[in-house]
Amino acid sequence: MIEMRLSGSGGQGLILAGIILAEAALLDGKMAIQSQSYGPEARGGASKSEVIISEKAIHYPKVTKPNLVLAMTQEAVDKYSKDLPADGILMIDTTFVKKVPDHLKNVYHLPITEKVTAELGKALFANIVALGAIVATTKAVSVESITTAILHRVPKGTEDINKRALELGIALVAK
Amino acid sequence: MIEMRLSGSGGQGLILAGIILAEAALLDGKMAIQSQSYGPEARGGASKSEVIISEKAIHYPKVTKPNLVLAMTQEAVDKYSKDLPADGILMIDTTFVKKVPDHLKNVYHLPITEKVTAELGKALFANIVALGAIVATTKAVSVESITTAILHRVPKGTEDINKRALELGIALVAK
Amino acid sequence: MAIKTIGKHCKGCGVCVTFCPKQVLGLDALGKITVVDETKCITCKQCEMRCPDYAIFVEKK
Amino acid sequence: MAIKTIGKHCKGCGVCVTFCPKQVLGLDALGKITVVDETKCITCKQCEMRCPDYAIFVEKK
Amino acid sequence: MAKVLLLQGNQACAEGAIAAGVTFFAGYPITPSTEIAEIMAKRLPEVGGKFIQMEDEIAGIGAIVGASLTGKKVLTATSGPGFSLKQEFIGYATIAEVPIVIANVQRVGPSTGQPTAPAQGDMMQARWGTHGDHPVIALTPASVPECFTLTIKAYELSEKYRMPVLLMLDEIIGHMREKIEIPDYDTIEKPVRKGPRVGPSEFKAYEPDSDGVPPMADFGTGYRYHVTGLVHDETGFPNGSPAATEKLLKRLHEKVERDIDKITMYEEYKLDDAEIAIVTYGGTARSAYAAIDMAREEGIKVGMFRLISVWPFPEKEIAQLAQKVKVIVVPELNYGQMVGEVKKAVEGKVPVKPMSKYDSEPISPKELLEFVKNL
Amino acid sequence: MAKVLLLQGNQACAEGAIAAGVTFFAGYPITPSTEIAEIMAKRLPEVGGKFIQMEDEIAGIGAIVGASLTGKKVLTATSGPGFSLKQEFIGYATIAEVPIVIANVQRVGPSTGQPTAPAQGDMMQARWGTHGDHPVIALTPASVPECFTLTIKAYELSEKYRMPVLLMLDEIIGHMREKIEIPDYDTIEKPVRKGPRVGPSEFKAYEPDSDGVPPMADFGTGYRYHVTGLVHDETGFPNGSPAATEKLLKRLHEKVERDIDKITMYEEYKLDDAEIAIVTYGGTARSAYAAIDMAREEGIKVGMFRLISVWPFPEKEIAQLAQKVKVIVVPELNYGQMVGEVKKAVEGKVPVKPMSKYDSEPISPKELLEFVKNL
Amino acid sequence: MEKLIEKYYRPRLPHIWCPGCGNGIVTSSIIKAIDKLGLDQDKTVIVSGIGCSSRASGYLNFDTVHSLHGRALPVATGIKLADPELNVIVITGDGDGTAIGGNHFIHTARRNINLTVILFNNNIYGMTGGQYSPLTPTDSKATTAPYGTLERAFDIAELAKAAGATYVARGTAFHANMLVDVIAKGISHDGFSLIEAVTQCPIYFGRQNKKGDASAMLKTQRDNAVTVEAAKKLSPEQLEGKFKIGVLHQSEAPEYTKQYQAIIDRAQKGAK
Amino acid sequence: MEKLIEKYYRPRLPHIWCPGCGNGIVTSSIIKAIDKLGLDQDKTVIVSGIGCSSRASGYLNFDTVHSLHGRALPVATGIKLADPELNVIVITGDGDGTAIGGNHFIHTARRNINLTVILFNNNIYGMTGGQYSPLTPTDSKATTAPYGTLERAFDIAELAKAAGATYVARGTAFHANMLVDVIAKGISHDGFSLIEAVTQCPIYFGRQNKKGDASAMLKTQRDNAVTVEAAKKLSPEQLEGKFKIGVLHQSEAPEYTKQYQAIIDRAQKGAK
Ligand SMILES: Cc1ncc(C[n+]2csc(CCOP(=O)(O)OP(=O)(O)O)c2C)c(N)n1
Ligand SMILES: Cc1ncc(C[n+]2csc(CCOP(=O)(O)OP(=O)(O)O)c2C)c(N)n1
Ligand code: SF4
Ligand code: SF4
Ligand code: SF4
Ligand code: SF4
Ligand code: SF4
Ligand code: SF4
Ligand SMILES: [Mg+2]
Ligand SMILES: [Mg+2]
Repeated sequence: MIEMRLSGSGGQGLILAGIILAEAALLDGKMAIQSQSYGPEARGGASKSEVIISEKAIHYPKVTKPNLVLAMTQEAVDKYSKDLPADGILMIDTTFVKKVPDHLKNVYHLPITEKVTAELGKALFANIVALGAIVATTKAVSVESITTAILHRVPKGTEDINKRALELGIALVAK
Repeated sequence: MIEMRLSGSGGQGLILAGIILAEAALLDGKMAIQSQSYGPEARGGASKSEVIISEKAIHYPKVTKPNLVLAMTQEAVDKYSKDLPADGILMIDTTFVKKVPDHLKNVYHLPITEKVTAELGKALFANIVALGAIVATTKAVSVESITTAILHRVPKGTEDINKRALELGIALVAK
Repeated sequence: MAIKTIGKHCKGCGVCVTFCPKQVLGLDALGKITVVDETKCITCKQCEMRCPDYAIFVEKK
Repeated sequence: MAIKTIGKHCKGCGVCVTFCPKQVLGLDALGKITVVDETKCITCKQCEMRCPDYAIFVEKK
Repeated sequence: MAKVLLLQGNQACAEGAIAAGVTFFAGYPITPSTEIAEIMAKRLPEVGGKFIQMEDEIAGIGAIVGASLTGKKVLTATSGPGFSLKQEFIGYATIAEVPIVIANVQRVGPSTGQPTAPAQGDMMQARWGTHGDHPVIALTPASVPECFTLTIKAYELSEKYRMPVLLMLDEIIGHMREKIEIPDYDTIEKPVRKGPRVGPSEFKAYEPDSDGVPPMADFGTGYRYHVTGLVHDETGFPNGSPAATEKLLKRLHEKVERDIDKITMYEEYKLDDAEIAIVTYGGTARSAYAAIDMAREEGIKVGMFRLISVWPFPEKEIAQLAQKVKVIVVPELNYGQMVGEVKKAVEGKVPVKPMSKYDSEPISPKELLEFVKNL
Repeated sequence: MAKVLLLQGNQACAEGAIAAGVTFFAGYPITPSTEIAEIMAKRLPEVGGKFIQMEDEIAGIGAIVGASLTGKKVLTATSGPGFSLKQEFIGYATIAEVPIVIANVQRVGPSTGQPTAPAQGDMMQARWGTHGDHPVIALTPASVPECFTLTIKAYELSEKYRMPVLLMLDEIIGHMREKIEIPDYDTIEKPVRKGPRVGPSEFKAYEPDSDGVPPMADFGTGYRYHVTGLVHDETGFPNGSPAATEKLLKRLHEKVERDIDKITMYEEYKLDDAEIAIVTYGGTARSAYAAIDMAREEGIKVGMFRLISVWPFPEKEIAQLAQKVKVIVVPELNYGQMVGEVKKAVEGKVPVKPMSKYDSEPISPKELLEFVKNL
Repeated sequence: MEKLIEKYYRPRLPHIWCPGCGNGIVTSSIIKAIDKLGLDQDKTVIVSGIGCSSRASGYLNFDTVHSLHGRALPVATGIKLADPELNVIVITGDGDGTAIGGNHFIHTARRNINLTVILFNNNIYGMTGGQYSPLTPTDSKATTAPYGTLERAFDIAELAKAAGATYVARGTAFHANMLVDVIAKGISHDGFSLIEAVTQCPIYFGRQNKKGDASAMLKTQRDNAVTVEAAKKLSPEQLEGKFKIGVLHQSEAPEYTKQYQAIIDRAQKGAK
Repeated sequence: MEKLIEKYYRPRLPHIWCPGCGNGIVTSSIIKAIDKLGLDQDKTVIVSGIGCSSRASGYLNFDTVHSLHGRALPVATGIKLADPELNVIVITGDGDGTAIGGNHFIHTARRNINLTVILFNNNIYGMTGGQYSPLTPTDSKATTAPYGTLERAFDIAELAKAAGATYVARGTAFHANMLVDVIAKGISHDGFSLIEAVTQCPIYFGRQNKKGDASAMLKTQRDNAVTVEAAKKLSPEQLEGKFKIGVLHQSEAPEYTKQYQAIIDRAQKGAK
């Protein structure tokens, strides 16, 4: 069982990213649950999308011991990485996150938004870049399935650019 | 304890008559409870006003063993005199009631509405006439108190005619 | 011509009496509709149209 | 004259940038308000009036 | 000077409100509660107060919530269908802690049912009618004089705990007329709202005193605070954190639970040596007095525990009652509502027998007597 | 052909409705239920059905009552505040015997509370929210697939008993996405309404069969009958006599009570040898499965009785459960609601421990495990 | 008329209305309009709210719904949208339709769904015993206005028009034949139609405001009503205290259920 | 402006509204109007319903009520009638004020009670994520109208007028100064005032209907609004697709709380 939390601010597409991740897991023949939380105040505020992937039935739908936290804003790091164990993975977008908790060992500093804006001209695909990085790091789902899942969910005509975003993400951690 | 039921149709002023009777009892220093029942369908349909007068506290506010039933319409006789014991008093307005139950011994056949229309020109005071008859028959309250109670409740300017109606009622049974 | 009244329906409001142009109608002692003089009726059906209780009907013969 | 911006309030909507008649304003890499060339400002206060987030104020000196 | 009058329960409720210092009524007519509105329409201007008939029941309760914020004591009155419509606002007044009093004169059945006949079918709705968790205070008068005194009591509780208080009348009590001795209103102590003890700058609108109840400032007096139906913290501003959420909801309940002994009101009638206890309330209690007197004459040892405050439910007292008697009978004009609470409190110690009547007629003393005899 | 999908509970509920043959939805948006309306808006026209967003929640339920009379299967969806507003009409549909289904996706707190966080605070309101006496059927799914199947079940019950059926979701279940295998809708048996077996001239609209349920004619098919919220007799016309009143209200309750065994649905999880029973439902059951698995690993004999149909409450089954176990724990996301019913059923036989959480967070398996360990 | 009663009324007469109440006349006007148009009795539905007037549905031999106070329109909307083949007629009172039901009134008008609403305007809450309604004239007495009403009454025809109604008419119990006519036109109109039927409540509105008996109140209707045509020739002064009867407003707009069918057609073609 | 913020806003900024949302602009216009009129801050109450716009009350430093969805007006009515000395301003949204709150809207207007209502019209339900409202233009996309809306929007100004409002105005977030002006006039008006403030929801209404970003939507307001004065000189064709801003209607009628005081005076004299 792998528990992941994708966090950031309202507009960054992380709920969609969580859904895609969970769908990819289903394509891999696994079980998956996705859930999210946001306040009425979450317009622009911190929000999170959680995904649990397992070979067996998943009972409790919320992440209790995250294996990975993706944080796309500073507020998200502060709010949602607290329960990450010392050996858990923290993945941050260095574009927005400047400070990370000291005790963590596995911190991936990734210039996600910066990079995607530079390479693809739009910050819009940052969530897909993040997915690439997550999949490459955790192998939670296969690259094939995540690709299929992404293509299934994104608007027609944006397939190519989304694929490039995914590759960009994979490349980010490969480095 | 004396239990009385004043019944007739919606517009005949029997609720007011019941209230006046109960107020007269209070003036006599007794306890009294008045209650009524009418359906949403009682516009013109049967309605009843019940009065219980007692020296002691009255617990149950509804008439269970009536000592007297006044019935100002045929429907009222049919509907509300059923539980009158054989020795109870049934007082009917012969203007509207044509048939009375056989088993009753004390039936007062009073031409209430006919009389009041003839003498006072208006059917409106039939309820006060009935009060006169009830008081004269049962002595449930004093004539003094009923007079005070009536004058307290009726519109200014109608005191005299109401007093005449009361006397008319008393006279009806005196005969 | 026939004026039909339904005593069971009549509530004695007097509307028909008021609006009958020919004083054909009246109320009895119990306040119910009664035909006072059918011969004067001109079958204008005012009474039928205005009776709120469907208690009077007039037929032209 | 002074343009005061409050980064904490700014949500980077770009409204002030659009409606500034003198191209004084811009957004930085993080999408926050930034003053590009204060000297061009004519203190018309369009930015202040239109900012939905109370993140920019202009004072005439 | 005290006056002896023959009043309806509804009238006594309206007069009780005036005596308690109510100066604002907003509502919408509905049988069998309408007399309360009608009397307030007449009486309030006489005492300098205001009456307004609103466009519906929701607006009626909304308006009294607003008026209460200005420091006025307020009333609305309704019956089942209107009570259902008011539920959302009852929750609002509970979480925003706005003192209001609502009289519900119960009628028969769900929906339109039977508007002019008696029932006690909204007792559980009084407790659970609005969504979410919330404490409830509800009182059930059993006589015309009690309509008067309990209405005053309702304001005492509502102001003290800053919450809605429900007056659950039934048509029997609301529409019957009996003798009532009404004291001079000047001699009646008017319930007082606890105001702020600090100035506006230190004032936190929802910071409770040790009794769990925050002092309440009147609108227009410079305290400038915020009232919301969202979960909020002591400042009164929205705060949805788990800590703030728990704190608020817990406090709302505990301010009542803490004082449950003070709030609980009941009457014991010939219970001392009773082997059979009748637990009942409102109009049905009238049948019980009579039935008990009749039973006693036949030597049957029966007494009554009359609920005056039905909510919060006097669990402890009923549990104690179960220690003393052999059987408990719960006559009600419904399909069985408060009997469930009695059962819960009794925990199987003695049999609890519902006596439900829901045919639009009151339970007669004789019926109740028969029931008791056939136990 | 069956499809494997990742769906939200709300989506599965909407799809379940389509699968059951729903062709009419009317409602008003409210978090956290809005997805149901949004999906119906998209899907209904595709299957020839109609979606309408009404001016408020009252109009929403009013419109589905109307549509149901024409023979359509209908749905509305809401959350707490809207559920409160719909109560009057729930009573109407109950007494007028109009089959409708209402999904209530619960949020936190009374009033506006906390719209986006989970709670189970409307469980008692589901039972007692409308005025007057009335029976209730309410179901609580604990997974996305169950949202689908229980929605179909809701139509089966609603059509069979001619009454409203409530789907009580919570935000956990409504908003989580999990795997669901959706069968081809053609393979799903669509609940059927029992129509008249006699011609219009002999038809009495509210004359029940032996199951207590009158056959129901669709409007527009020549039966020309009357539907009212007033107390009525078999003809459907108002009749407020005591006999008719009792007959109607009794029948409404008995048609459900008679079939309580058929209606009752529950799941037993590792209960066989259990000494501790967790009684719970909906999203909280998910924590219980996990906590039980953890406890079992530590050798603690705990199991779950999961309520699927919460109303009518399975009193008999819970009483039996009390014979088998030593203690019952009732975790809920509220201040303690269903635990009262459990207590009532258990009658003091074993201790019943509430585990109430109402801070806007779900109960974690670890919390529940700790609670069980500390019993 | 006797035949109409047999055909269109249920054998439940006499009705519950008080002596002289105008509801009986307005109800028979509806029946006459239905008969005149030859509507299929099996395909006609009558929906009412709660009030004296709303009791009319129980007497009429169609599929009928006596719904909740103020809620006739949502129920009618559900019926009509679910089965557009049905003729749906709504009976409501001034309280039912414009107090508690006011929101449904304006929204149903806005949607222009093909319902015909007959609003029995007796200027009072009859059923509950004489409280003021949003159509009670200023300065009237009512049980909840012992000092006289302060509020201005709605001009319900203007309100309906502003809300989007595409057919608005007014008639009176006195002008019963004309009432039949404007109701029939409303039923024929393809869209939301409102017919305000001015009627008398001698028991509560009449008594409290010293308007005389039913006959007197009918005469008042006669004397104060001016047809739309006649009104055109009168000066504002001459119209003072009068009200207009006839068709007050009629316009064209797409009808809701037809539009919805178009959406279904599109959706089923897979178009978006 | 900075000083106004300090004086009239609570220290709770930044607010929750999305980037580019017009609510911040409309809210500051209200504050500017209040400041301009010099209202006593301690005697001014702001009441709102539920919605994005209704969150404004929480930011403003007065006695404030964030009531229930659709119910701001009854609460405000209670406050004003109970204490007529208070200035009562209502903040509501198009959904809050005209969907669920529509009945209170027309009745409060009818009573002509001295409240000032600012209706934030963003043509959508913002708070719940983009469903259509009674003010969404026909043929728009919304999450509950994937095939486009069928319904005609209310002309809320016309509706208010027909219901009895004695002051009706419209402004936009773009024309912020004018908005201040019409709000100030509304507050000064002794009776029920409605100010419709056209504003942008770029996130839900804008995105779904391809209206561009906040700046683009503000430009649309600029381009489609015509002042009442200018409109007089334009032909119907020229006005096609435009909407009027400025004071649309003003009339005189007795104010409710003043009338009520007269009743109290009479009652206390024992008159009847
Ligand atoms: C929710 C609700 N509120 C109030 C009532 C009480 N009630 C029944 S009818 C009515 C008013 C009726 O007035 P109107 O609609 O004008 O009809 P009328 O009786 O005058 O024909 C009221 C207030 C109710 N039945 N339901
Ligand atoms: C009784 C009730 N129904 C529904 C809701 C959900 N709800 C909250 S805000 C809102 C609509 C808001 O739209 P609008 O008034 O236009 O305000 P905006 O967010 O667009 O400013 C709805 C439907 C609620 N809180 N309460
Ligand atoms: S038909 Fe005309 S004339 Fe004849 S009774 Fe009737 S109203 Fe009079
Ligand atoms: S109008 Fe009808 S009800 Fe009235 S008196 Fe004439 S017949 Fe009787
Ligand atoms: S004041 Fe005018 S010129 Fe200066 S920055 Fe603002 S908008 Fe530009
Ligand atoms: S208008 Fe305000 S919020 Fe928008 S970019 Fe400019 S300063 Fe930032
Ligand atoms: S109360 Fe008025 S409206 Fe109702 S039936 Fe009687 S006269 Fe008609
Ligand atoms: S959703 Fe729309 S109205 Fe709400 S804050 Fe965002 S932009 Fe503004
Ligand atoms: Mg009326
Ligand atoms: Mg909006």
